[in-house]
Amino acid sequence: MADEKQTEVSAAVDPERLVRLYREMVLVREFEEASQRSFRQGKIGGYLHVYTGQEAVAAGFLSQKKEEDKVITAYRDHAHALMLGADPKEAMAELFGKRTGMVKGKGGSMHLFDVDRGLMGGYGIVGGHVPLGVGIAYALRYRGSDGICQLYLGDGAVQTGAFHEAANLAGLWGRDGMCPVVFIVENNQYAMGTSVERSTANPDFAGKFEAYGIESEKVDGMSLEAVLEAGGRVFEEVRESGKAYAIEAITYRIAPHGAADFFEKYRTKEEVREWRQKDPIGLLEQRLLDLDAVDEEKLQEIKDEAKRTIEEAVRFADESEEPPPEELYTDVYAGEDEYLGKE
Amino acid sequence: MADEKQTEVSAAVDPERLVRLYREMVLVREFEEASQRSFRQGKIGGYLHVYTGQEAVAAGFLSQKKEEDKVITAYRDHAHALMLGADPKEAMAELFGKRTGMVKGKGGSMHLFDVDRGLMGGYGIVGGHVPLGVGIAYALRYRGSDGICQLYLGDGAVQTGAFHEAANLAGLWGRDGMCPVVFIVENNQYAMGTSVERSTANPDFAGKFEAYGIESEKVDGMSLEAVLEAGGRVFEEVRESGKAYAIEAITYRIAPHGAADFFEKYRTKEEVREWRQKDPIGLLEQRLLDLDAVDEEKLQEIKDEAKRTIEEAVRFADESEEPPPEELYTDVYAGEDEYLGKE
Amino acid sequence: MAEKTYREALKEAMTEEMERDESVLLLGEDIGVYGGTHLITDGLLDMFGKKRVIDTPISEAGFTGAAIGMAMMGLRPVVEMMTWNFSFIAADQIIQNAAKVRYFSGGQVQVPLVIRGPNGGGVQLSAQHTHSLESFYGHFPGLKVVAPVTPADVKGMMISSIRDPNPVIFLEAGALYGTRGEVPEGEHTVPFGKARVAREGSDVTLVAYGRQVLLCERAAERLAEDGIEAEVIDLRSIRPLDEETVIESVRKTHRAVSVQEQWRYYGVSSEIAAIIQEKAFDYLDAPVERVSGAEVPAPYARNLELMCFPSEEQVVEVARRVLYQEV
Amino acid sequence: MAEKTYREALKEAMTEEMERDESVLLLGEDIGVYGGTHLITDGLLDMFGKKRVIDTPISEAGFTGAAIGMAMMGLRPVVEMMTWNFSFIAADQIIQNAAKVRYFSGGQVQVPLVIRGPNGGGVQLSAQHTHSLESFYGHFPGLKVVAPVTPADVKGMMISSIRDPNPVIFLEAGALYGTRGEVPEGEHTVPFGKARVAREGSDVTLVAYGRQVLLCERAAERLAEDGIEAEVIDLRSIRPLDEETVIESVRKTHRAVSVQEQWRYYGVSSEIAAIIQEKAFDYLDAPVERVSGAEVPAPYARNLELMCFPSEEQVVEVARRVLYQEV
Ligand SMILES: Cc1ncc(C[n+]2csc(CCOP(=O)(O)OP(=O)(O)O)c2C)c(N)n1
Ligand SMILES: Cc1ncc(C[n+]2csc(CCOP(=O)(O)OP(=O)(O)O)c2C)c(N)n1
Ligand SMILES: [Mg+2]
Ligand SMILES: [Mg+2]
Repeated sequence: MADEKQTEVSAAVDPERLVRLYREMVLVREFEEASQRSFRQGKIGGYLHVYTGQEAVAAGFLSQKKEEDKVITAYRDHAHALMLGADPKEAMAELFGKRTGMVKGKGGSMHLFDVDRGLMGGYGIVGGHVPLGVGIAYALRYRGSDGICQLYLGDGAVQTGAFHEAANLAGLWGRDGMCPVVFIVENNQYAMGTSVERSTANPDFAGKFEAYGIESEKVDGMSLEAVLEAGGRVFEEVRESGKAYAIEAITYRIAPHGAADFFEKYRTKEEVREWRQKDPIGLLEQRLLDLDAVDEEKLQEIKDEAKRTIEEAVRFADESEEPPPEELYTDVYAGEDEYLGKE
Repeated sequence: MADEKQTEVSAAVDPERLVRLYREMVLVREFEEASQRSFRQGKIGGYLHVYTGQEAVAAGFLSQKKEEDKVITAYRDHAHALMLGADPKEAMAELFGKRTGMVKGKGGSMHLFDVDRGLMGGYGIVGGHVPLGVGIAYALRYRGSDGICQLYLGDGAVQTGAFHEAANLAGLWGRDGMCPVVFIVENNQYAMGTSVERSTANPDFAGKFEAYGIESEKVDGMSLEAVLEAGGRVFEEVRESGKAYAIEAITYRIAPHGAADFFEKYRTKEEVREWRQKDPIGLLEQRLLDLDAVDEEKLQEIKDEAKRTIEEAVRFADESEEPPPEELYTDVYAGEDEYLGKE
Repeated sequence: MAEKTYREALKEAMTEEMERDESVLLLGEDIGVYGGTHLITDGLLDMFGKKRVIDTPISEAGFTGAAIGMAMMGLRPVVEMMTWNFSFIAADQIIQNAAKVRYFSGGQVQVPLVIRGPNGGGVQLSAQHTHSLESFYGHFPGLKVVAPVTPADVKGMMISSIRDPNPVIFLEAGALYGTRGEVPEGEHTVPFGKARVAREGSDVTLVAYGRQVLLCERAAERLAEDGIEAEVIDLRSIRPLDEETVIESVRKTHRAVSVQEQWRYYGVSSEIAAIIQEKAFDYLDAPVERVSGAEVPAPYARNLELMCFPSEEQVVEVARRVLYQEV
Repeated sequence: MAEKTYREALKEAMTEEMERDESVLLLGEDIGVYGGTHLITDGLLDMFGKKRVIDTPISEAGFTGAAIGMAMMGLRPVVEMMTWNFSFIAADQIIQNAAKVRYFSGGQVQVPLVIRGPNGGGVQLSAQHTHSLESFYGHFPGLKVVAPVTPADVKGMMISSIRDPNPVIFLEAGALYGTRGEVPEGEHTVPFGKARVAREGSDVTLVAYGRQVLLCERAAERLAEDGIEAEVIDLRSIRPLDEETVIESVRKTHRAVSVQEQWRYYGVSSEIAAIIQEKAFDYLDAPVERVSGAEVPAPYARNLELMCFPSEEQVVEVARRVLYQEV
C-alpha cells in the first residue's frame, strides 16, 4: 500500500526538498558513525544507540514539524535532535559529557532535549515517555494551540503497560478533540536482541491501536517519499481533529542496538544484507539520480560537507570543557529553592 | 450470537444441573445480602464488594472447573469462593475478621483463598492479579498437568498496564501450547463510577485480545445456559491447545460498587431497572419453571434453605473468636525463618 | 477563622487555586462524575468542566505520566491517587520522569505537578491497601514530599504545592478527612521544609508527622499528668526535612522518640534518629528511640490491625524509657 | 577453590540449581537467544531449553507477576531484571503481590522467587539508569533483600536465594561482574541475615555492602598506614539485617561510619546509624557518620558522576573525623 502511494506522490514532491532532506540524512549517518568511533575511543561513556538505517523516518516526519508542534522520543534520539535543527557540535558535546552539550553534559546520548525547537526529550525507560507525549498533546489543546505532538516509540515499547495505558487515554481524549498526538512506531524489527515475532504473538503494530479506538496505517519507513506523504497528510488531519492517530513505520536498525551488541546472535548476516539493500540513504541517492536532481559529484559534495561538519563537531566536543563541579547540584529543583540536600 | 447458541444448547442442558446451579446462585445472593447487612451493622470492616447481578457468570464457568484447574480473581470474590465449594461459614467468618475465616481473618473480603479447591485468591489491586494468572497457567503446563486457569477480571482492569503485559505474554506462550488460561472479562458495565464508555474509546473488550493474538468471544453473562455452553466448549479447547482464550461476559453489577457507593451519581434508575429485568436469578427461575424442572414451591424451598445456611454462617462468624495476637506475626515469611522483624 | 474539616480545607485550596489560575487542572479516577471516592473533589466537575476535571480510567501510570507531560508544558496538574496504595503502578513515572526530567534535561523543563491522596491505614483495608509511603518517595531527590496533619496545614501546603514548580508528593492523612480545625480564609501558604512545634515541652521531644502527631499530642497530655513535659514536633515535610527544628528541640530536651505508622526498617524515623545522633550527639542523654508500625503486611482483623499501629500507650512507655523511668 | 569472576560465580549457582531442581527456571529480557545483556545467562538456553529459559518482551510487570504466579504453584523462578532501574515498573507486583500474598492468603501460598540483576551506578548511565534500591525494597516485610559483593558470596547467596521459600531481591554489584575471587566448588550456601567481617580492626567500624565494601577495604588500608585499624563489616543482607555483628563491632571500636552509594535520606545508612545509637549508645565515642551518594539524580558527565559516589578519600576523612583526628 505504501509502495503504491509512493509513485503517486513522488511527482508531487519537490526534488530540492528531497535533496535537502538527503543532506540531513547523510549528516545524521555521519554523526552516528563518528559517535560510534568516539565511543570505541572511550570518549563517550554510558549507552550509545545509533539511528543508522532509520534516517528516512525522522527526516520525513520531522521536516514537517510546525513551529508549535512538539516531539518526544526514546533514547535513540540523535537524529531527532539534529533534524530539528540542533547544532551537531552541541549534540556531540553532550555525548562527550561536556558543558557545551545540549543538556550541559548532564544527560548524555539518551537524553537530548531542545525545548526551544520543540524537542521535549529523549528518555531511557522503554515505554516510559509515551504517557508524557499524550499529556503534552492534551496540554497543547488545553492552551488553545493547534500544535500536535509527534510521539516516537519502538516496537519493543508497544509491549509495555505504560504504552497501553497512555494509548487508551489518547483514544479517550481524542474523542473530545483533546489529543492531537501521532504515535510513530518505529518498527525496526528488534527490541535489543528480541525480534518482533518473539515479542508479541500479533506483530501488526498499527492494528494494535484499534483496541484504543485509534486509527492507524503502516508506511514504508525506508522510503523518504512514503514517509513524507504519510506525515503531510496525517499531521494535518490530526491538527484538524485533535484525535490521536498511529503510524507504524517499517524500518530496520542496520547498526547494532547499542555501542556494544552481539548482533550476530539474534539475526543472520543474510537478513542484515537484505535490509541494507533498502538502506534509505542508498534508495534516496538512486532516486535523486533518477530524478536528475543531483549527479554523483553533487552527492559526493554533500557527503564531504557532512563529514567536515561532523569532524568539526567532534573536535568541538573533544576540546570543550567538562561541566563545572557546581553543576552537579543545579537543576535538581526549579524555582527559588537552592539545592535542598546539599550540605 | 450468544442468544442464538443458547436455544440450541438448552436442550442439551440437564435440568437438574440447572437446578443445582440455581441453588448456588441463590446461596451467593443470600450471602451477599447478609454481608451487606453485617457491614451496615459494623461487623464487617474495610471494603466489601458484592457480586449481585453477576451470579450466572461464576456459576456457569466455575461449575465446569476440573480438579486440576485453577481460578484467580479480583476483590469481588465471594461468589468464586462459594461456588468452588468453600464453606459459607468460613467465608463469612473471613469477612468478620475471625480466626475461623478462610484466611484466618488476615485478608478479609477481598482476599479469599482456597488453594485446596484451586482458588488462588482474590486480589485488591485492579489488574494486578492478571500476570499471576498467566504464570499459573504456564506452571500448570510446565508441570505436565492438563489443568487450565480461569482468570477473572473486570472491564476496568482491561485498562491497566499489567493486563496488557500479561495478555501479551499469554499470547506468546500460548503459541507454544504453554498458556492454558481463559481470560474471563466480567464486563459489568462499570469500574466503580466509570462506565465502559468513559473508560475506553473502544469498549469491545473481547476484540481487544486480537492485539495479543488471542481468540475471543462474547457471551451473555445473564444467561446461565449461555455461560455453560461457552465454558464447556472453550475450556476443553484450551485444555487441548494450551493456548490462551478470552471470553467477555456481558453482565451488570446490580448492587453498588462497594458497601458505600453513591450509585445514583453515575447511572440512572431506569438503567438499573432495565438490567434488573435480566437478573440472572430471575431469568433462571422463569426458565426452570418453563422447563418444569421446578415449581414455585420448590423455588421457595431452595431460597429458604439458602437463607438458613447463610443465617447459620452469620451466626458462626459472629460467634467465632478473633485471631489470636500471635497471628499478627505468622505468615510473613515461609520456611524456618521465624518472623524476622519481631522484636 | 472558620472551623473546617480536613476534607473541606483540601478542597478549598484546590478550588481557590483553580479559580486563580487556569493552568491548574485535576486528573484521577472517579474524581468528576462520581465526586471522588473520598469526596474531596465533589462538585468541582460542575464548577470547572471536564477539560479541567478529568475522569480517567484505571491507569495510574498512564495518567500520572500524562500529567507530567502537561506539567512540562506549563500546566499545573493535580493528580488524585485514589489511595497511595495504587501509586506503585505509577512509581516509574514518578521516580524516573517527574523527579529527574529537570535534571537530565539540563534544566530545560520543570514539573509543577502535585500528586495527592490518602496515605496510611487504619480502617481494616488489609495488606494491599495499607501503606505509609513517606520514606519510599522521600528517598528521591527531585521530589518534594509532604504529610500535613491539621486542616490549616493541609490547605496551606496544598496551595504551596500547586504553586511550587516541582513535583510534590502530597500524602494526606486519610483517616482524618473528617476531623475539624481552624482554617485561615483565602490565600494561606505553608512553606516546605519547616516543621511545626505542635506542643512545647522541655523534657523529651516527640517527633512525628501525619496522623501520629495527634497521637503524640495525646501521649504528651498523659505524660504531663505525671509532670513530664513533652515537646511535639510535626515534621509536615519529609523532603525537604527540617533538621534544625528537630535538633534545636533535642538540644533542649536531650531526649527524643520518633513515631511513625510506617515500618521501622528504612523508615522516616531511621533518618530522624540518624540525624539527631549526628547533630546533637553531645546533647543526648539517651538513645533516640523509635515507635513504628508492626513489621508485617497489614492484617484485616480489627484486633490485629490495632496491634499494627503505634498506640498512645507505646509512645508514653517509650518516652518514659528514654527518661529512664522504667514502668 | 578456583578463582572465578562474579559473573561466573553467579552463573554457576544458577546452573547448578537448575541441574539439581527441575522447578528452577529463568525469565527475563534477552536472557536466552541473546545470552543476557551482561552475559550472566549465556549458554543456558542451549543447556536447558526454552521452557526453562524464557525470553520475554519488555514487560517487567508482566513477567515478574507471571513469575509470582509460577512460584505460588511451586516453581522456583529466577527473574532477571536487566537492571534494577527497570524494576519500578514491576514495583506493584513485587511489593503488593510477592511480598504480601503469603500473608493475606493466611499462609496458603508461598513465593519462592528470586529477582536478580545489577544494582548501582558507575558507568555514566545517567539519571534514569543509576539507582541503588536497597532501602527502597528493604522497607517491605515479606521480602528478603541481599547485596553480595564477593564472588563466593554471590554464589552462596544465589543458591540460598533459590532454595528459600520467600521472594528474594538479589541486588548484584553490576560494576563488579568481572572481578575475581575464590569460589567454593559445588554446594555452597550463605545464610541471610549474617554480616561478614571483611577486615578486623579495633579503632573504627566501617559498615557497607556491595561495591562500597571494596572501597572501605581500600580506605582501611590507607588508614592502617597511619596506624588506624578499621574493621570493615560487609552487611551482605539488607533484610533481614544482622544488627548483632554491627553492634558487636561498635562495642569494640566505639566509632562507626556507614558507607553507601545510595542517597543519604532514608537510605540504609540511616537505619544503621539509628540502630547503632539505639543499641550501643553507651559505647559510642562519636556520632555515627554517613558517607552517601550525592543528593542528586545521577549526572552523565564523568567528572560529575565521580563526585556522586563515595570515594576512598571521603571514607578516610570521615573515619578520621569520628576519631577526632581532624585533617
Ligand atoms: C523498561 C525497560 N526495560 C528494559 C530496558 C532495556 N532496553 C533498552 S533499549 C531496549 C529495546 C527497546 O526496543 P524498541 O522499543 O524496539 O526500540 P529500539 O531500540 O529498537 O529503537 C531495552 C530492552 C529499558 N531501557 N527499559
Ligand atoms: C490499581 C488500582 N486502582 C484503583 C483501585 C480502586 N478500585 C477498586 S475497584 C475499582 C473498579 C474496578 O472495576 P472493574 O475492573 O470493572 O471491576 P468491578 O469492580 O466492576 O468488578 C477501582 C478503581 C484499585 N483497587 N487498584
Ligand atoms: Mg525496535
Ligand atoms: Mg466492572
